[in-house]
Amino acid sequence: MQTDDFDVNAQMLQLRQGNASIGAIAAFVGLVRDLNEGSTVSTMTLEHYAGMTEKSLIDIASQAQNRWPLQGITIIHRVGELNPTEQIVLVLTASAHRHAAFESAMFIMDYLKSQAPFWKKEATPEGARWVDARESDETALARWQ
Amino acid sequence: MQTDDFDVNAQMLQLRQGNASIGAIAAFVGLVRDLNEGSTVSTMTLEHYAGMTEKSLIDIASQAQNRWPLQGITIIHRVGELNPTEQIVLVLTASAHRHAAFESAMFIMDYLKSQAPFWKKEATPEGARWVDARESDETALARWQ
Amino acid sequence: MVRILYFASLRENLGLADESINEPVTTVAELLDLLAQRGQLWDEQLRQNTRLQIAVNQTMTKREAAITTGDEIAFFPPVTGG
Amino acid sequence: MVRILYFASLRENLGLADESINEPVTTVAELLDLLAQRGQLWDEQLRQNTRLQIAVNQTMTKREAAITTGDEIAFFPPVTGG
Repeated sequence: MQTDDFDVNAQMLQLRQGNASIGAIAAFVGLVRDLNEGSTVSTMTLEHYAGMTEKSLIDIASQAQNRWPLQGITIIHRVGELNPTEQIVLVLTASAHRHAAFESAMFIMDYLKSQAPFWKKEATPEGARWVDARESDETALARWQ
Repeated sequence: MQTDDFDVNAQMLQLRQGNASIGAIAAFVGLVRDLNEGSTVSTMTLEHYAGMTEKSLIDIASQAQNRWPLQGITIIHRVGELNPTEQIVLVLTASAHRHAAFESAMFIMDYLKSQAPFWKKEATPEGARWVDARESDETALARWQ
Repeated sequence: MVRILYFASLRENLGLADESINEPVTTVAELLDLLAQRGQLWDEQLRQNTRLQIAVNQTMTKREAAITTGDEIAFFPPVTGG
Repeated sequence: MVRILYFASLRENLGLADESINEPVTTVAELLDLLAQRGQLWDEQLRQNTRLQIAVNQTMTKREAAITTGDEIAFFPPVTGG
């Protein structure tokens, strides 16, 4: 968890650390959009549950480690106020082969979206509103179970 | 196609170019491993078919564009001699939502692996050898058809 | 004594981020009954809220969960990170 | 006249990267028959090679494909990029 932005390349280099048995890194970056459910978004504020959020992310990462042969995982999630086009979340997974890397990154994002305690509040011309959880995120989770 | 290395963060920024309707970027980086099929790999040489390779990548990208609502695609593939831990390939896909981004990146990699004219030659202690195409890459392709 | 945390829209609607209570409660459901006695707002936001998410000591759980003195109980709406 | 390109292990095994031939051929199969006449190495590497990949004018195709003067025909093993 951090308020600062992140550099994807630097995070990848840190994850690899010259480990020559890594053949594949899958990455996901989530970004603030300026339009959500029909309204213009001027800023987004991310709230989290200090303590529990970190534990959830560690738990999600260890579930991914148990399911796929991974050589490393990075999860960075920003909190606080963010503007459209800013980076919100970074997930990196490293493996010998690409399918393990891709699948574990999707798994982590699906779990993070529906299990990690983060809440988004958007400022729109109609006033501020909390982003509602999406049914589709629950559906996405179901396929891993 | 290029012999030079690439910076993932710079490529992402170029793909986004301040486009605030992008909510998700999926990325894949392929790396040279120092061990393949039981042998130590000291260097890898990537050969391509100048002209046709570019056309294949453009064709794969346009197939992905037709299948998913994407706001941008980047494909960079290096050729020439590379050492273990070096980056070989980068695929970036940008979309409003994460599933389109993830799936299109996987699709592009599966097609690239089995359709784009690239060949790898590995230098090992037992001598140089051409990397054999893997059955699993054909299987991976089949699920998109 | 248990500590209670409220997050996001619940925190805003109840006008409270956290509190500690001394009344003896043995399950989350009992705690919700107790809080609902504060009035309609509390009843609607918590006890009657079918989408209410509950964590006890930072682990997601259900209304049936047992609680004991010293526990940290958190109430929040469905999460929307990433 | 057609232009022929050989890549990767084929290029190395045949000791040739590209060539142009003037003999009239109307399909890839006919061209492979013609090249196989050069000897066992050529026959094995090309005509008898069940994994042979073929591109005509930079598009993947099969042995049945028609070819005409000015075409660029490429022969190569299964690809292994990425």
